[in-house]
Amino acid sequence: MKILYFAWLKTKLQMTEETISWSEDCRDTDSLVRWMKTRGPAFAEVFSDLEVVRIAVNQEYITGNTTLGKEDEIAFFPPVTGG
Amino acid sequence: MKILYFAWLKTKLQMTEETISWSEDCRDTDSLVRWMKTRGPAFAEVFSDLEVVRIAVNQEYITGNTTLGKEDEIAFFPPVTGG
Amino acid sequence: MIRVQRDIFDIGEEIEALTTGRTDIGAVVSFTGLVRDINDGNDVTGLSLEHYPGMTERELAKIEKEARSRWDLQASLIIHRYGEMALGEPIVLVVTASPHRHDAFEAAHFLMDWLKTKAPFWKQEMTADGDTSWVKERESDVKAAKRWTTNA
Amino acid sequence: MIRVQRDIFDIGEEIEALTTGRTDIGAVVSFTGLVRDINDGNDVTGLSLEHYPGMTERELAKIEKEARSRWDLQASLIIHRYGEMALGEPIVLVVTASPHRHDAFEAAHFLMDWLKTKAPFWKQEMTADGDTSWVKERESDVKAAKRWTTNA
Repeated sequence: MKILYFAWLKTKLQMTEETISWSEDCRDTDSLVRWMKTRGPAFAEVFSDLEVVRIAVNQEYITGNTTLGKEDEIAFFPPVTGG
Repeated sequence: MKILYFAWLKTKLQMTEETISWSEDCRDTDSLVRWMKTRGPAFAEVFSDLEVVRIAVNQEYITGNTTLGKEDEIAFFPPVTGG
Repeated sequence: MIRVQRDIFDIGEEIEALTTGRTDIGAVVSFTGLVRDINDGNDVTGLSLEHYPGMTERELAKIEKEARSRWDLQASLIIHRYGEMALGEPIVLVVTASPHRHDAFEAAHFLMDWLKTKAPFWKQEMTADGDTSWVKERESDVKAAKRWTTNA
Repeated sequence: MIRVQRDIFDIGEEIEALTTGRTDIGAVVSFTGLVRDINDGNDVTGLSLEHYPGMTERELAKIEKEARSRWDLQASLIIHRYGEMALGEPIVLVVTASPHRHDAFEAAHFLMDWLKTKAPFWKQEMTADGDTSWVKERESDVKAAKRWTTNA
């Protein structure tokens, strides 16, 4: 699975992109977020307030928990500020 | 007094502009319109439906009867269609 | 700023001129009205616009002033042409600049709606069969203009 | 039509290209968003825009499609830049063309409001003291976008 980070999430995690192997820990987006929080202080901080973290799976916004597969691209980013 | 006609009023009256002397007949806009109707069939027709005739005095729209003086510029025209 | 002119104008240049050298403008909205080949079901081949010199400038200035009192505008421009115009040519341009996009949008929409029912211009259409006819007032334009009075 | 690009664009040329050779368009509305020297009280000296390549294009295409289903549009264009931008430079351009001015205005306003809350772009501001900071979401933008949902 490909994970992407944008804007201040990227800055705080010092990472734009990573590839992780599928496991039960990331069978769906809720599980993935729970696992993310366990990865260290920076991750815990970034995922502490989910109000300011948007999630996209395969470049589409998701609403609610979403099942994930090996080939999926998951992106975490703050509310958008373009325009 | 200077009288101006625009758009289809101008076409029907075959006149863009005329100067008339001030008299009791044109002491105010209501009187002027009454007098206009007596000037012949073309005038009678043009002023028959006042719903489609707008009046401006000295380049300002008027609402209601307006007193007129010698130096005034009165314009008659249909609803505007620019833009 | 208002301009009443016979000559065609360049939309891009006008917008540019309004914003050039300024770094305080966040939003610019432009409206351009063009000569269409069909109006109310008639095949139009050209347009002629008559206006009331003097009163036109007064009315446009009043409308612009009203917009600037209602919205937070940093710059505004109304250009309206008169005389003969070919299909596809611009007739009117309205540009508004503001720190906020909502103000720029609302003000431009208002300017056009008021201009349509207040500025003393009259359109005469040329049709394919050689006829010319004066364009009639539209009920929808009257309603559009009223919207800005009742909301005030 | 949508375009996501690093390069600056010419507003006039873009509007021209959309209407050129057509005589069926009556109304064209454009919105341009520019880099301002002040944002939420901060002195801004420059802007950097990050985006999510792939998702950006998808979202913009969806937003454009939604606008074309809601209003009578003959043409539409969204250009959004990414990368470094200087003060006064255009960031985004939206153009809508319609036979009716109301549709052109509403659609352009809608496109901007939705784009602001849906298209995956993130602004980073450079300030005079050398700081860079990520721009925060605005409550007013969220409200502006919602307006188009509740009215639907």
